[in-house]
Formats: sequence, structure tokens, C-alpha cells
Amino acid sequence: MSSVTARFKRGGVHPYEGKELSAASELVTVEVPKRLQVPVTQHLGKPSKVVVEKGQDVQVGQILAEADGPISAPVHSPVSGKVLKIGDAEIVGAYRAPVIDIMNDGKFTGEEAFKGTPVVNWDEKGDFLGRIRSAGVVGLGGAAFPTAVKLRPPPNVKIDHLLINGCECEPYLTADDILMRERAAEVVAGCAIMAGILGVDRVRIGVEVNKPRAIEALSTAISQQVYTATFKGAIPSFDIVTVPLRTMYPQGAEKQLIEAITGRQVPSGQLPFSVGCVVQNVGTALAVFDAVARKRPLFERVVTLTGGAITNPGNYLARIGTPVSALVAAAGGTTEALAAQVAGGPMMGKSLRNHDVPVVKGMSGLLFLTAAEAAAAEETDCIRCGRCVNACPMGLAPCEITAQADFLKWEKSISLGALDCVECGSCQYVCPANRFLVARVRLTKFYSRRLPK
Amino acid sequence: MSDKAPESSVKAVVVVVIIAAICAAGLAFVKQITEEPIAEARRQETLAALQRVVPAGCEIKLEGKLVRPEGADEGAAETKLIFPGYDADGQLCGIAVRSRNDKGYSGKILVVSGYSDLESRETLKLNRIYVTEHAETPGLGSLITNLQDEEPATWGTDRSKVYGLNFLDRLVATLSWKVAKSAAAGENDVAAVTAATISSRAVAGAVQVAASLVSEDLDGLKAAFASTARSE
Amino acid sequence: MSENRMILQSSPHARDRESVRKVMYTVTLALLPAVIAGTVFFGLRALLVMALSVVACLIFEGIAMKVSGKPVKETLLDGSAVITGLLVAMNLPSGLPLWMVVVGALVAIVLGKHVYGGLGNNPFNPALVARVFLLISFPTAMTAWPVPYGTDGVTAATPLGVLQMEGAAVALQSIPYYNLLIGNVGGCLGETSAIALLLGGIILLVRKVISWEIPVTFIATVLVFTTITWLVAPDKHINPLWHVLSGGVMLGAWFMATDMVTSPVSRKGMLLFGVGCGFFTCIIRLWAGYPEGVSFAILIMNGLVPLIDRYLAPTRFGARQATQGAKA
Amino acid sequence: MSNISELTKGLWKENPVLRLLLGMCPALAVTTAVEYAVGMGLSATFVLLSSNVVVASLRNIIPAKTRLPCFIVIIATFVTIVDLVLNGFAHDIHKSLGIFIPLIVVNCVILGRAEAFASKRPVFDSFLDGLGMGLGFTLALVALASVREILGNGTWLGMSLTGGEFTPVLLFVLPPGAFISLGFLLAGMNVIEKRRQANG
Repeated sequence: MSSVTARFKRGGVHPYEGKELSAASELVTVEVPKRLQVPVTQHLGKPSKVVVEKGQDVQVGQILAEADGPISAPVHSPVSGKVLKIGDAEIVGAYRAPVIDIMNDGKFTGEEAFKGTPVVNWDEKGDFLGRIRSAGVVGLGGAAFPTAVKLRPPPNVKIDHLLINGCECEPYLTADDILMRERAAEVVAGCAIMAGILGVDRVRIGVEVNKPRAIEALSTAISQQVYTATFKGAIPSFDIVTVPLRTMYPQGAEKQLIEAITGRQVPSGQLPFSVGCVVQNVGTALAVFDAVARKRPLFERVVTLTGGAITNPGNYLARIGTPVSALVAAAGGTTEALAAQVAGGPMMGKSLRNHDVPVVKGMSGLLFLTAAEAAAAEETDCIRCGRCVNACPMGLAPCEITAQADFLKWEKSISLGALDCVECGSCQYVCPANRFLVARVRLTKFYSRRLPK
Repeated sequence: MSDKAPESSVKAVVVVVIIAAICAAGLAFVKQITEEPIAEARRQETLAALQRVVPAGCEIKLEGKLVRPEGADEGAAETKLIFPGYDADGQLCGIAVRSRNDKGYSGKILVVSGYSDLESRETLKLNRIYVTEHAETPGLGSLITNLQDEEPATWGTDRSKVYGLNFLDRLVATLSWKVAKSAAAGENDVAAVTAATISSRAVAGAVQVAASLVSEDLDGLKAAFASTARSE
Repeated sequence: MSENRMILQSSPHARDRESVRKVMYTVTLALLPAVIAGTVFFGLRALLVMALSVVACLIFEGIAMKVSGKPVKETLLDGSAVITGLLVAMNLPSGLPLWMVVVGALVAIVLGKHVYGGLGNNPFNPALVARVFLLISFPTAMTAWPVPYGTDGVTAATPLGVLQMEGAAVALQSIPYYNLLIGNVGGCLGETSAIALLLGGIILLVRKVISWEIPVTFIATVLVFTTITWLVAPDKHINPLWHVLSGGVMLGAWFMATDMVTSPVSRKGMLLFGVGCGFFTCIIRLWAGYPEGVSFAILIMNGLVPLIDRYLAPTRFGARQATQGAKA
Repeated sequence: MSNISELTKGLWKENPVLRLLLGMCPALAVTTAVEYAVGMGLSATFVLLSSNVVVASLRNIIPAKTRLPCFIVIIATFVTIVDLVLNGFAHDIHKSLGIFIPLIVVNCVILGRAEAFASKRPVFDSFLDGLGMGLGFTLALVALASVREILGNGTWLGMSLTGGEFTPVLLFVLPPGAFISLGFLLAGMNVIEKRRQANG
């Protein structure tokens, strides 16, 4: 059966899925804490500009920081209350960044405005992109790239596919899964909105076959046209299909997803536009729907808390700016076995030092791993076994690239394709010598920006 | 030197020429005083090798040398140099032949082989051989020369260790020239040196060429050498 | 939970359960059939050679690591020295003087491996370096092949030796195929039994320690090459099956050429590597001075691996589309 | 004082083979036996000494533009003299060194010293330098040859050391053995030198 299921052609690994830990439980809403820290910049691109002052009163959904330039996104207040201070604090990635401290007054003033009956009026189609932009929607799969930018291809490019990424190929994470299951109609409606903006009718939602309930929910929503319930005006026609994909990491990587569904390969150094595709995450689709149909800014998201060292693994709906400690408390706390904690999935997530960092738009999961799960090990010399070469979905030879990096030969390392690396971690996952391959590639990328062109 | 004013090209050339001239003169002088000893050393060397392969009491005359084919270039592969040996009475008692084979492991191999009992083809005896030049692998192919500088009395009997034993006091007419591994080699075959079959074959080939030359042209050689002896 | 005790690392945070040690011990396991076959045919002396070689390799490995300042305890038992030791022994005649075995182990570990920086950095297969070193240094001892089930000191030529010395007809007549297959012929103590080595190769394939490219192309190239020479001159050259079953092809193709450290990393590179090994093996066997060419062939190809890896890198993602676009 | 250092620097600190890595071709080719190493070393020393002295005494005459041709002519002359003399009066050594002696002409040690030292320094210093470098060259060759002869042939200077009990490791008298032995000698030198520097 899996042999007939589509997948990307080259490389890939199949780690322990771990989805069962958190997939079964219901979505839990985390109690909003007294104090939130909202990072000023939560997207890839130009940092946002703070527009509130210390001591100012804010409402739910009020802009705290506005987009600065075309590739940027605004940040909204998740609660109503008072701006305590604007300063630096530690965020995910163990570095300090500007955050806006807000004291929650518990009244949620202004939230009512977003709770009305959602309406998608297709006669206002020209306004959709602006609503998405001002709602601060960014890619929720983890990369956090401003969604509006991805929905506006260069004028000379013909787009014929909108691909929706419901793979959630990262092990353990089920945040997208629960959205697809519980809010399938809204997700599909969000897809339709994006397709309308792009002017394409072919929408493909790729979901790995290890999420049968999600596939079923989406298919039902599509076939019964549930999503059109909120539509008004001149509704364009859509060809929306759910595509089951083989469970294989990194199925959800942008270029791999495009290859799996359309058979097209995005050339090195180019964007999906170049092969007529736009890729958006399912969570993003939902946020787009909220932004267009409810005019509701992005100020909360679903975070998977899971791993062998958390008492109640599951999916938690949390406001942006909620400290991780509040989520941990909601999940019943961590156990003694905790050895490593990661923001994101096990393959691409970032280590956490403590529980003080706030939830951000791009945070898809929090892993609390036991020593056995984290599987940290001393690295030894490369034995040139070639496993990394076989695992690399980008057709690179990680062992060779990193060997050059070890000798600080950045140009050599780049000529071997270091900049094509998507940092999926497949190579390091399979490495019997436990080499820190991804870190070395990142180092190469870092130096590549300093090399004379 | 470098901090002097740049010299003219003419001066530079003149100095080189002068230095070269002085060097040439010096060399000419050295050449003159060493010419004689060098020639003598070479002669002695050749003589010693040739003398080894003919029976004791048989004295090789380098001057009596024949070149076959006649008039050939002495260095060429197919050229054989044939030397007569005379006993105290001036009778021809032995013939030494230098022959060459290029099929060694590292190419060229020069061998001298000595013959006695020159009465007829049937009595013609291969007395002994001596490899004068080779570039075979030390310790492997080079074993073809094992003990060749020692007296045959010390050689023992293992033909696969002392290659010369194969060609010591053999009737030319009975030798088969087939080179085989020592275990498989018959009495009249050549037993190859262990792990050096190619080198062994090359030597045997050179000796075979020499032996057949002597055997086939025995009367002609005897006549030629008799006349040489008379002319002295 | 104090944050000091947290594991902080760069992604990924998951690993599969494969480790260098596991890989190495799988290879050791795969060598077991050949070890048993060697012991059956060449007796306890063969077992002694193997044990000595392994122990000597471990000792030299320990010393070399100590000298070069590496952690001895953690990596000594990663299995690589055990494998090198076993493979060195497999490449020796069972009657070899024991001190030469120790020299072989010394050469393999020090000259073949640690002068380059230890496991993973050596360009040449250490066991083959040792074999060639011994073969060149002690030609007589290294070509004295004890007879299977034989008593001490009785030696015979290897099948390929017979072929080179006596010609194809004698070789075909005196050595039946089933003896080549089960290993009841003269030769290095680990290379005679084609069937035991094949079994080991299958273990390696199934456990995914090696991939099919190198052994299959190696053996296929020998088959094709010798088929051609056999068809051209059947009286002079022996048939391809005989070539594949005799000498070191099986040991070389399954265990020596597939050594990860000294073979290419990309699939295309592996294919070329296997073809090259087979090609040079045939060239040496048919036209060079040594009856057997597997070790030299693999060492030659080892030397070419950096070039192969450079020019036969895996096809990068997007390359296909880019060339198509250029054409269109 | 400085004179002594001109003499001794060639032995260790600036040993032409083991520190400067010059004259590799003869060092690898003739070191199969100590006897040859001594012959080669002394021949090279003679040429080095003579050419150094001559070059130094002519250093104010030789024009800068044509200095290399002059050096080559001088060196070649001495090499030819060595060749002829050995051939005439030490024929056995000449037989084994024969093909290597012409190579002395292109031995970098000799041209190197002529260019780098003798053409700039007084005659006596150049004499000492040539002597020291030559002896250093000889010493290095002998060291290398000792390793190779003992291991590869079981003898030293032709004398059997082991009474035939030891099967020599043939590889060491073959070309690969030369590279391997030289590699380990160089490594040894580096280790000692590093320790010396660390202590001093």
C-alpha cells in the first residue's frame, strides 16, 4: 500500500513517530497567565517596529509592533492590560531579543470583536491579502515567513498549484493533526481563500498516511463542501484534493512536498514560485481563514507538548507570549526523567535551557525528552559509511561538506552544496559516528555571508 | 655581489665562458689520468665474470671476441659476444658467451654462460652461468644471482634456492629448457627460483640462446678461434 | 530539574540506534562463517593466526591511540581493530610464522591506519596494506600455502597459481568447482571458501551494513571481463565462473572493497569503484606477474576514491529540472 | 664561535635531508645499504665542499645575471671528476653508485648552498658550511640506510647482525620502504625538535 503512496524521490529517513503520545487527547486551552512576554519580532524578515509605550493600556488584538517594510509582519496583543516594560528577554534559541511585557488585566477587552459569525465575502476578494498581512499571519509550520509575501508571486510568474502542507513529518508533533481533525472545514476554507488570492484552482493538501483521521476529516469537509458555509458572493470554483503521502521524513519540507505531489524539482537557490507552486502550512490556512473571515489577528496557536518526560502529553491552545512554564503547568509538569527539552520537533527544533521563554507564532511543539529519547552522544571520527549521503533528501554528501568545514574551507564546502542544505537533520539522524553535521553546515552558511562575493 | 652596479651582458658572457673553459681544462686533465684505470677496471670486471664460467685453467682472451650476428651493435638485444678460452698449451678449451634477454621482471638481463668439452655437439657441456647485469626485485627476482659469487662447491643442492645449479656442468644436448616450479621440475628442466618464475625464465632464455648458438655453430666457432689463437 | 543538567545541542535531537560499534560487530559476525571454514580446512593453526592477529591489532591500536592522545578506553573496543585483525588474518596463509602475523598487525594498525589519524582517515584498507606489505617483504613465506586438512609443512599452489604456472587445462582438471565453492583448496586462510564468504556478504547486505553496489559490480566486472577473454581464447584463458570462485574475489568484493572508510560515499561512485576493482583484478590476473590481483586492485581503487568522490558526487536536488529547463 | 655554528648547523638544526627536505632523490634512491649511503654522502660532500669553496672565492667575479649557469658548470665539473675518479680507482662503489652520481648535479643541497650561502659569504665560512652540510647529508643518508639495511637485509654495512635467524623485511630495501622509513625519521626529528623547543 505504501508503495503506491506518493513521496519525494531521494533520501529521507523514518524515525520513531511518537505521535501516539499526544494525538489522542483533546485540544486543551491553556489558562492565560497574569503576565505575558510578547517578542517584538516573530517572523523571518525585517524586524517589526514597536508602536506602544511603557505604561500604555492595550486591548486584545491591538497592534504592539507594526510591519517594517514589505517582508515583515505585525505583532498583536494577545490580552488586554498594561504594557509593563519594553526590554530584552531570553527567547527560543537561547538568545536575548526585544520583548513587550504585558500585565494581563483578565478582562480580554476587545476580543468580542473577533467572535462573530465568520463570513468570507468573495466580493471583497481584493481586500483579503491586506487582511492577512495586517493580521500578522506567518508560516506556522516553524519557519514563520510572512504569509502575505508568499501569496503575492512576482508578476511574471504563472502559479498553477497551491500546496497545503499537512504532513507534519516531524516526529512527536500533532498540532497540525488536531487542527485538521477538529477544524477541517475552516482549514479547507482557508485553503480556498489562498487559492482565490493566487487565482489558482488546483489545491492539494498533502497529509502523511499516519494521520488517517485527519485525511478523513479533510476529505469529508471537501466532498460535502462544508467549507462553503461561510462563503458569500461570487465564489470561484476550486479543485481541492487531499493527497495521502508516505510517512517519511522530511516529507513536509517545502521542496520535497512539491516533488512528492507534482513531481517538479525546485532548482537550487530558487523559490517554489519557479515551478509554479505556493506551499502553505495547514495551521497557516486556519490563521488565514481567521484573518479573512473573522478579521482576527494571530495571537494564539496550538502547541504540542509531548515526550516521555511530560505528565500529560497533548495539544494546548496558548496565547502568544505565554511562558513555557505555564504550558508545562497545564500539562501536569515534567517528570524526573527529563533530560532534554526542545522547542519544535526533534529533527529541527531548538534546545531549551529553561521554561522562561514565551510561546511565539512559529512554536509548533515543546518536547520534554528522556535521556533515551534525546540520544545525545559523543561524536567520533567519520567512518565515511555514506549513510548521510543516502539519507540526504537534497542529494548532497554531508560527510564531505562537513569535512571541508572542519578545515575551515568554507568556499569548498559551499561548492559542495552547503547552501542547498535544508537542515532537516536526516544525515545526523542516521550517522553512526554521531557527527554534528547540521551544526557544521550552519557554520558554513554563517561564514558564507561573510565571504567576498 | 648583488649590491654592485649591474654588469654589462658582455662581461657576464665572458665570465661564464672563462669559467667553462677552466672547468673543461680541469676535466680534460682528470679524464686523462683516469682513462687508463677505468678501461682496466672494466676489462677486469668483464674478464672476471667470463673467467668464472669456464673451467679452471682455461684462460679467456678478451681480444679474441667474436660478435654474432657479425658486425652487429654490441649493445643490441640480439647481439651475442663470444669469447674463447685457451689452456696453457694454447688449445681452445672453453667458450664464454654473453647474451641478453629483455623479458626479465624489470627488463634487461645480461648473462654470461661458459661451455667446455667442445669435441662435438653431444659432448658439449654448459659449464656455469653468471648474471652480470639485472634490475630484478631485490630479494625476489634478484635470487637468480644467489651465491653466484661463491664457489660452486658451497652451493648445496637446492635448485630452487641456487639458480646456478640448474646450469652447472650440464650436457647441452640433454637440457629441456622448460622452466617449472621446483617441485614440478624434472631432472632436465630448469627449476625456477621460488616466487621468481619470470626472472628465472628470462635467464634461462638468455642461456638457451647462447647454448644453441654454440651448439649449432660449434665447428665454425672452433675454426674461428683456432685461427685467432694462431694469429697471436 | 536544574537547567545545568539539560542536554543542550543543535538539532536534530533524535538518532537512530546505529553506532560505529554496532556496524563493526555486525561485520565481525558476518566474518564468522569464513572463520569457521578457515578453521575447518586449515586447522587450529588458522585459529591461532586469527586470534593472534586480533590480539596484536588490539594491543597496537591501544598503543597508537595512547601515543596520539586519543581516548583509549572508549574507542579501543569499538570493534574496528578487531575487524582489521580478523581481515589481516584472513589474508594470510595459515602456516605463516607467527612473528610475521604480528608484523602484519603492526603494519595494518600503525602504517595503515594511525599514521593517517586513525579510524576514518586512512585512505587505504589497513588489512590490505598489511597483506601487500607482507607479500612484498616475505614473498616466500607469504606464498607457501598449506594444503587443506594437510600436515605441517605440506604446501601446494593456489588455484590461481596452478592456473598461471600450468595453464587452464590443468587447473580445470585438477581443481573441481565444488572445492572452490566450499574452500577445500590452497590459499589464504579466509579467502578459499566462496560459500562462507557469500553467506557473510548476505548478512552484511541484510543488516544494511553494506549496499549491493560495490560487491555486485566488482563480481560482475570480473565475470564480464573473463567471459570476453575466455570467448576470445578459450584454450588460454579459463572460464569466468572459475575466476570468480577462486582467489580473493569473494573476500575482496564482500569484505575488503566494501570497507566504508576507503570506498566512495555516493552510489554512482560505488558503482565505478566496484567496476574498477574488478577491472584491475582481471588485468593483474591475466597479464601481470602475480597470479592474484584483488588486493592490488582494491588498493589502487582506494587511492582513486577522493577523485571518484569529487567527480561522481550524488545528483543534487533540482539538478534534473535545471538541465531540462536549460534544454527547453 | 659563529664558525663552529656554521659547521654544526648542517648536522642537526638545518640538516639538509631531515630538516630542509633537500636532496630527496639520492636520499631515497641510494639508501638501500649503508655502504652506498656512505659513498654517496662522501661524494656529495666532496662536490659540495669544492663547489662551495670555488663559488665563494669567485663570488665577486661571477656576474649576478649568469650566476646559476656558472654554479651549474662548476658543480657539474666536480661531479664529473668524482664520477671519473670513482670509476677509475673505486670501481666497485662506482658500479653501485654509477647511475646516481650524475644526479648530484641536480642535488638541491649543492645548488642551494651555492646560491644561498657560498655566493654571499667568505671562503672559509663557505668551506665550513659545505663540510657541515655534506656531513649532515651523509649522516642522514647513513641513518636512513641503517634502518633500511638492518630491517630489509638483516645486515649493517654488510655485516650480518642476526646470524641468518631473522627473515629480513624486504620491503625496506624497496622504494616504498624508503618513503616509509624517511617518513618515520622525519616524524622522529619533529618530535625531538618540538620537545627541544618546548624545553628551551
